[in-house]
Amino acid sequence: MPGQAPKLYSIKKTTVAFAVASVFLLISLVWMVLQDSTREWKGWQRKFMELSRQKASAELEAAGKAVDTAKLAELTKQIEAARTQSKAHSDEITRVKKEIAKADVDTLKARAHYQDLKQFQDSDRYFLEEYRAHHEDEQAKAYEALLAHRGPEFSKAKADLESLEAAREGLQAKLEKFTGAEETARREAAKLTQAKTLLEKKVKKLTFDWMQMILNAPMLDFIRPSLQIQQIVLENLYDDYYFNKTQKVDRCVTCHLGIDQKGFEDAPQPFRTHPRPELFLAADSPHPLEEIGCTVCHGGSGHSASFVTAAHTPRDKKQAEAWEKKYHWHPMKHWSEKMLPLNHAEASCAKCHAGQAEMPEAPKLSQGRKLAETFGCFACHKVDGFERWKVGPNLKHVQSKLEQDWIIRWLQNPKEFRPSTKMPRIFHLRNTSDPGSASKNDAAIAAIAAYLMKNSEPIALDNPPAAGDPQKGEALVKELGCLGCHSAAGVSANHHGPELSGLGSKVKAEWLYTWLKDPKRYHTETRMPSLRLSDEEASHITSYLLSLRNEKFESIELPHVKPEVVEQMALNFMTTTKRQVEAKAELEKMSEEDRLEYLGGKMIGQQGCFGCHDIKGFENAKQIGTELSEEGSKDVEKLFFGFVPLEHTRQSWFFQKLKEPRIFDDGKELPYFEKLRMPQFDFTDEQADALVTFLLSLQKTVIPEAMQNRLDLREQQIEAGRLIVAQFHCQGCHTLDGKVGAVREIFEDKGKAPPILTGEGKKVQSPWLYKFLSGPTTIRPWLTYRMPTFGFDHAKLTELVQYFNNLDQVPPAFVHEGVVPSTEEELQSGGKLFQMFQCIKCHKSNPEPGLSASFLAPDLAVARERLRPDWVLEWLKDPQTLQEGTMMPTFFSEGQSPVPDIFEGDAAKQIKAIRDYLWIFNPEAVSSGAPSAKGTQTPASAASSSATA
Amino acid sequence: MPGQEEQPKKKFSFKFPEFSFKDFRLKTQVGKSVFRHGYADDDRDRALTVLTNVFFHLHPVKVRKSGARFGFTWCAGGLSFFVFLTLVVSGILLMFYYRPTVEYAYNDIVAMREHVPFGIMRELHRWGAHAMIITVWLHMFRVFMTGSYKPPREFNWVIGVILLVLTMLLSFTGYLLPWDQLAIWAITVGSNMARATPFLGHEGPGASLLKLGDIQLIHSGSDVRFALLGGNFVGAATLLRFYILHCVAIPTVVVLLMAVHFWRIRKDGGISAPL
Amino acid sequence: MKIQSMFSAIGVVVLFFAVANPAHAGTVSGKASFSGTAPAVQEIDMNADPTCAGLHSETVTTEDVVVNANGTLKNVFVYVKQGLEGKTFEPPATSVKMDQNGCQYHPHVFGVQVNQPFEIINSDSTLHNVHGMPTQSKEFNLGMPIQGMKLTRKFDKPEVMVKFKCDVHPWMNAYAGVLPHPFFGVTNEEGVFEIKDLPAGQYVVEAWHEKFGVQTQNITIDEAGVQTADFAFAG
Amino acid sequence: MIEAFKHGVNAFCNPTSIFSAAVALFALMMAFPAFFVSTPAALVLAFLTLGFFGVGLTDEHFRTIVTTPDNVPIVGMLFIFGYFTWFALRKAVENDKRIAAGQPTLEKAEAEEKVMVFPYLIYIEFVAALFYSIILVLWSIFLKAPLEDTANPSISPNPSKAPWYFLGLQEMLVYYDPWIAGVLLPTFIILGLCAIPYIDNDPKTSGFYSFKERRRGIILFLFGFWILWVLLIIIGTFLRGPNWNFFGPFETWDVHKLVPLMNVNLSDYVFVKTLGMGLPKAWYLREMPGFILLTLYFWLPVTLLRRTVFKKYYESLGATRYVIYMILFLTMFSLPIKMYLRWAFNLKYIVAIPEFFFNI
Repeated sequence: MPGQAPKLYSIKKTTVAFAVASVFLLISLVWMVLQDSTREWKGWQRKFMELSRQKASAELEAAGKAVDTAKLAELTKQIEAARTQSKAHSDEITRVKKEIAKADVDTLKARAHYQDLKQFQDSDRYFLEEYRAHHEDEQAKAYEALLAHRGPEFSKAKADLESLEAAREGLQAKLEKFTGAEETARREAAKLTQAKTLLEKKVKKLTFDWMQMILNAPMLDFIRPSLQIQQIVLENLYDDYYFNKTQKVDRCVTCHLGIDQKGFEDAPQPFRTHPRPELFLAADSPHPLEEIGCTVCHGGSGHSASFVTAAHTPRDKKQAEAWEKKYHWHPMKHWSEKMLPLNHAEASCAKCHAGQAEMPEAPKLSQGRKLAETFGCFACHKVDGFERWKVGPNLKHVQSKLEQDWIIRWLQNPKEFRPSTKMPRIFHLRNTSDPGSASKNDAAIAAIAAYLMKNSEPIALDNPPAAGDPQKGEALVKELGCLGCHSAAGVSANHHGPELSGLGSKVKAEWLYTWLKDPKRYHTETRMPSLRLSDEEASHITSYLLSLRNEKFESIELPHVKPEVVEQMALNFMTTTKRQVEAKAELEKMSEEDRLEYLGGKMIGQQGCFGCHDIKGFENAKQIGTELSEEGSKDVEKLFFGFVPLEHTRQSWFFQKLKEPRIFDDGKELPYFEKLRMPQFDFTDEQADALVTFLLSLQKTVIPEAMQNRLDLREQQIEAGRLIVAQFHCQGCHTLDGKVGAVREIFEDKGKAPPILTGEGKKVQSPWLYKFLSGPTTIRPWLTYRMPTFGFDHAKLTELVQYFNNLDQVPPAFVHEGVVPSTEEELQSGGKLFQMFQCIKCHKSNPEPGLSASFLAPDLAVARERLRPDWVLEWLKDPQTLQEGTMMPTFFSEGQSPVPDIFEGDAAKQIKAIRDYLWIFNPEAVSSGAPSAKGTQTPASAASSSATA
Repeated sequence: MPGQEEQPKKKFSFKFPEFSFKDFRLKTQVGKSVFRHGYADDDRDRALTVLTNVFFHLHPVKVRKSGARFGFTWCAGGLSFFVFLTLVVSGILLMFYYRPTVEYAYNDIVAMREHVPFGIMRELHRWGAHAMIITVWLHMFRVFMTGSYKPPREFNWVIGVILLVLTMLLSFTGYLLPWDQLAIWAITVGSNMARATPFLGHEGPGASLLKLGDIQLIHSGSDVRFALLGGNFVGAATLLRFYILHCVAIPTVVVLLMAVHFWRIRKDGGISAPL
Repeated sequence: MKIQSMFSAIGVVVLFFAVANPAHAGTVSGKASFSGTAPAVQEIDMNADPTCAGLHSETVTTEDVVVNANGTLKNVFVYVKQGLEGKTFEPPATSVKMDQNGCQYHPHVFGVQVNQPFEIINSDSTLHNVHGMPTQSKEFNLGMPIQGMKLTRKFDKPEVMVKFKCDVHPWMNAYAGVLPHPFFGVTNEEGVFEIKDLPAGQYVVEAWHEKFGVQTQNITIDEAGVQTADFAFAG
Repeated sequence: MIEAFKHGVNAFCNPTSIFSAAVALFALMMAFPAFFVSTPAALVLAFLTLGFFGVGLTDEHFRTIVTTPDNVPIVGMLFIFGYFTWFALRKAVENDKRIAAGQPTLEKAEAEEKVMVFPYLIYIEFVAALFYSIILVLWSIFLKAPLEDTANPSISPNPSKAPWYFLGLQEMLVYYDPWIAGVLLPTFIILGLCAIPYIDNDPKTSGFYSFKERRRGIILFLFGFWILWVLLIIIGTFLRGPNWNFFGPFETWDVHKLVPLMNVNLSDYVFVKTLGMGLPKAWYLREMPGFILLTLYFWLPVTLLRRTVFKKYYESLGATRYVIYMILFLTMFSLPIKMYLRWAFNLKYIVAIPEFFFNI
């Protein structure tokens, strides 16, 4: 036996190493399994289970109390009694039970026999048909015989079965007799405590006992885990993973378990119910949870199921700190499509509701859009779908409007002249206030002013005939409807047009007079309508407006412009296209003014003034700002944060850029012409916040056609109309489309306020509306406000008419609607009623001048051309409901007619008769036969009708 | 009553059948059919343990003392093989949940991070891969420092070098599978070098010489980079191609070469020792 | 036309003298004196509607400020503002009448109880429209073209001073005090008002005038006797 | 004080100084292995590296780079290889002492005796595997695998780096044209490695750690491994930031860092800078200086060394093997030379024929 082979090392020492290693490995493996299985969302689900258990047990208590113990006790007594009674018959009952058992066995056997026979029957019938089909007659006959033979046997078996079943039921009934009472009582009691038992079961299910513990243990949680991932797989919504579409799967409900359940409105987050479930998430709401999911609106990573990886975004710094403490939150570094902070969630509405300009359910987004339109963001920034009008005044004839000095003072700081102006400040801002830039600013302003003066054609101005009277002017401004757009004379109901203050130190009398008479002569596409002012009115208003002066602004002394600065700036522009030497030479040749004008032109091009103003030479210049069509999905890395300490999110960058655009130049070493050019709008925080929501809504995400909220033709026409209404600010005067006319609040007597246009589509005929809008005529003489002439072109007029008709779901009929009077007799009675109601007393067709206001009501001769026939019927019934505050009384209060003898007092017929009469009514015939003043003997039937309120 | 012969009542007693594993192993047919060696603590039995076991007989029965020292071999080769095995195991577990298409790849990895049971296999697989590269380099380092590449083991050294390269390729192809920014751009950078292969890369020197008449043979659609990526850029085809390379192609070659490698170690005289 | 106004005046006087001395109901009466210069009386120019002009021989004056011969103020509406909470009063079946006579509302200021029938009569031959503008309940505007036409309405919510106007004749206006209880009175030509059958208790009585605004006084009604509450209005 | 230290390190850490310092340290180590292998030297070295990392981790930027999950293996590799190189050299030095003293080497002493594989060898392997698994599992528990944004071919992160083990090649891309750095040199590395046993085939010196016996082989290998592979990986990971600019370990990676880049080709140097005449049109004329230099570089050392220093070696190797060895040797050393040419003279390409994508 060869000796023992030599040892390499002591096995014992290695065993120790082995022991240590295996213990450590065991510990680390167990630790690995535990760490892998303890997921954050499991913790939340257990908390939710506990929360719903507490809720259920609370309900249980309530249900317990709700059970009226008295009735329950009485029922239990009944059960007791029934049981004792049935005990008395116990032997009887056992006998019946035995019989039932036997009956069961018999029926079973009978049924089996019956079913066997049925099998034979069916197969015989099959073979019979087969053979007959194949014309093998003798086999067919054999099967026929078989069928015949088995027929009676089969029916007998069926009969036996049925009789046995019947017997069985009888016995059951007998048994029932004994236990019946007990049965019903017990069922009664059960119904009473049914709610309670259900809740008890529910509470039992929700308690996290040891059995649940095992079912959710790491290796066993595949059997029946109570903690598991919940997700919504969305059929036609996709995540855009850059050039490939992946199906959207939202796992948010794994932690947000109570999101679509009632009853968790005030539960702690993440279990709180979604606000306004009838609009979001409910099965019948427009955004059901199964079809919409969560991330399409809120953003974030739907596939992740933990607080940080789902890319939650806090609403503000305070919430960020709270989250850091509570959930160890930190911005999810590697997920670009982060969640929108809740105060900007409305931004996602634009994804599907693209076409709608106005979204009542998304007030902040709509406000953001409106601000972007009114402050002219689209002048510099191209945004698809938002090509709007030029917001600033036309400068093509500015020479005949303003002085050069005024323009210079204005450009220094527009808000000096008029604090409420929408014109942003362009020069002397944060990044151009160092001495070097300041002088360049002044040179630029002077240059721009020079350019504008030189490149604008003067237009013929007429002088006001007489020096107007400011008091009358002020009264006229208040009465004629200027307050519909402007805030003036101490009343600021509307801010659509500029505030009429300080005009004295801005414009000349001739210009203002001509402008008031016919604004279009000065600026063809101006939104300022003409109020068809008479010369006298115009001169009164001119004198009043010119009396308002802004001395402080006038006293600003003009900055001195050094010619060498102008020259150096002009050189800078010229060297972009020419070589240094050639540029210098050319500049030498130009005179001082030419250089200034040249610089002015270049500066206008550089600052993008042509975006808001029409300027000669810049008719089709390109917008200078970056395109914002997909700003909401822009990669955060592409936003230049510079040295400004901001958190790296889109919303914080947008907010800062809107509040203080030039801050991003801080700390940068830039020549004057490469500095940031976005002007300072001085938005309030609330305005900036709404604009940020609007910017975040400009997203690139593609929503499939099926999910889009496509507007049908009618809605599109309404949107087009709303655009015009917004552009011309009709809602400044009129109550329309859900918005109350802004000036109505000024009027103490609503009858004197501009008419309410809700329901105008049903009221007026389209051809008339078309003609009226293009050239308004007075309908309600007692109104001091005048419907201005906007000078709409054909396209806008048709859009407006369609807008009014569609608002009231009335098909736009561009054909005049006539009325077919049925009989001559109706016309006659219509005339008589017309006489009796003395309509002509107010509705004079040619009102004599000087009559007091109340006598002037709309001219009825126009009625048949203006009004829709069936609207008149509604109107005569009760005018107050259609036009609240109107002076037109109701003659048929509560549907009762004051004239009983015509059509037997049937109000509807009488109204129809009056309406038919109106359609053939001609004022001449009637005015001559006007009822004489003194007591014509109208039928003195004092109609007394009692009417209850 | 004393004196009466107490009939011992049949007392029912139950005794667990003794079971000794040793007897089971040595005596029963089942035991003997599985284990072909006994328990004896003697050299014969130790030899049989190695000889009769397909895994152990990777080693000879006896080995030179110097070769068995941890200080000499650092167990680097063995550990490389061991971590390769753990990678195969964790890799197969990952294959249960990972779908190599552009739509699902990323989401499946997120699912593993978020809720798939044993999602930690992904960590094990990734860190195992890095560990394997370090261990393989260490093994090469040890073999070089002990001069064990010298004849007769030179061919085995060549196989070792090839295995090293294949390990790096395995890691390279695996790097792309999570399909995130890190992956796609690491592979793009890596594969851009292939563009410049002499003659075979469309931006490599000599590519323009390979012409058939005026038809340029090597262009961006037919060069070695295109073959590697299955397209002009790292796309869905690349993901699938790398998945197959990573899970089937390269591991098979590696296993084959490992077999040769182990066999050559034995054939070239076991762990090297001074002459 | 004249007769009706006479009749109502007599009614008031009779009531005044019938010093019913029920066991525990007290009465409040008093004078609304007027000091200072009375504003010039404005004439109503009725020729905008020939029928109205025809009805009057001499010129008609507005009734908003009527200073009586004895320096007292007419058309002051006096009512119990506080002190009746919780008590409900059956609205009387008789209706309060408002006549449009001679293109003027008669009476100019009056009181009506909630849910008490309120009858509007048009004694003129011309068209009148009664444009009642309550803020608490629905605004109404009833056309009354036929002479002698009568319409009855009811107010369901109390409101002190509902303004009436006629859109056809802008000078016509009237004020109605709608109250949930019968304790109110209007000063007559002597500037005297009277509130009868007031149960004992603490009350706040308010006097309202179209132009000179509102004044209040606290009064306590003990067992019996007349409690006086005079108001002094300044021009 | 730490700021000063950091600025000092940042300043020191430009490519030239790091590379030269590393080569100098390497030369020292190779010259006096005995000293470096002793435990006090090892402790000092270990303490220095650990200290550097300890202080470094206090810096926010350095910490983010080092603790990025994928960079942890590199730091690990640094320590592992550092230890094992030290361990191997230590045994080599001990053996050298023994051979000098005529005693048998450590391995020789135990070479004759044989031990049973079971349990001895298998037990070691088993315990080693256990410890290895523990490391892997703990590593998986504490460090989560990275998962960045979904793949977006249109936004390339700056810097976008290859996996860490290829960073050496990516670093070479800075100095060489892609076809050399990406294809030629890697092939030469692989072929070179494969060729080692066929060049250094003296069986006598195998099976034991020794430094003196195989000085040239070990120095070449360690230089290739440590300086040209591990150091380049470390530079590629820690010191290369956006736009592949060079950043000190404590310098935050700023995308907008602008570093003037004035690399010039040899042909420009010769014709424009020195001779002042325009570049000749024909490429072969233009690149003549480059070709001359190259042939000289590959021809001169082969012939000169054959007759002088490597004379004995040449005889033992034989002509073909010697030439292969020299080609491999020269290509390997072309990298450091190319680096120094770039750093010293901003020399971009020695031969630049963009027409054929052929630049060296």
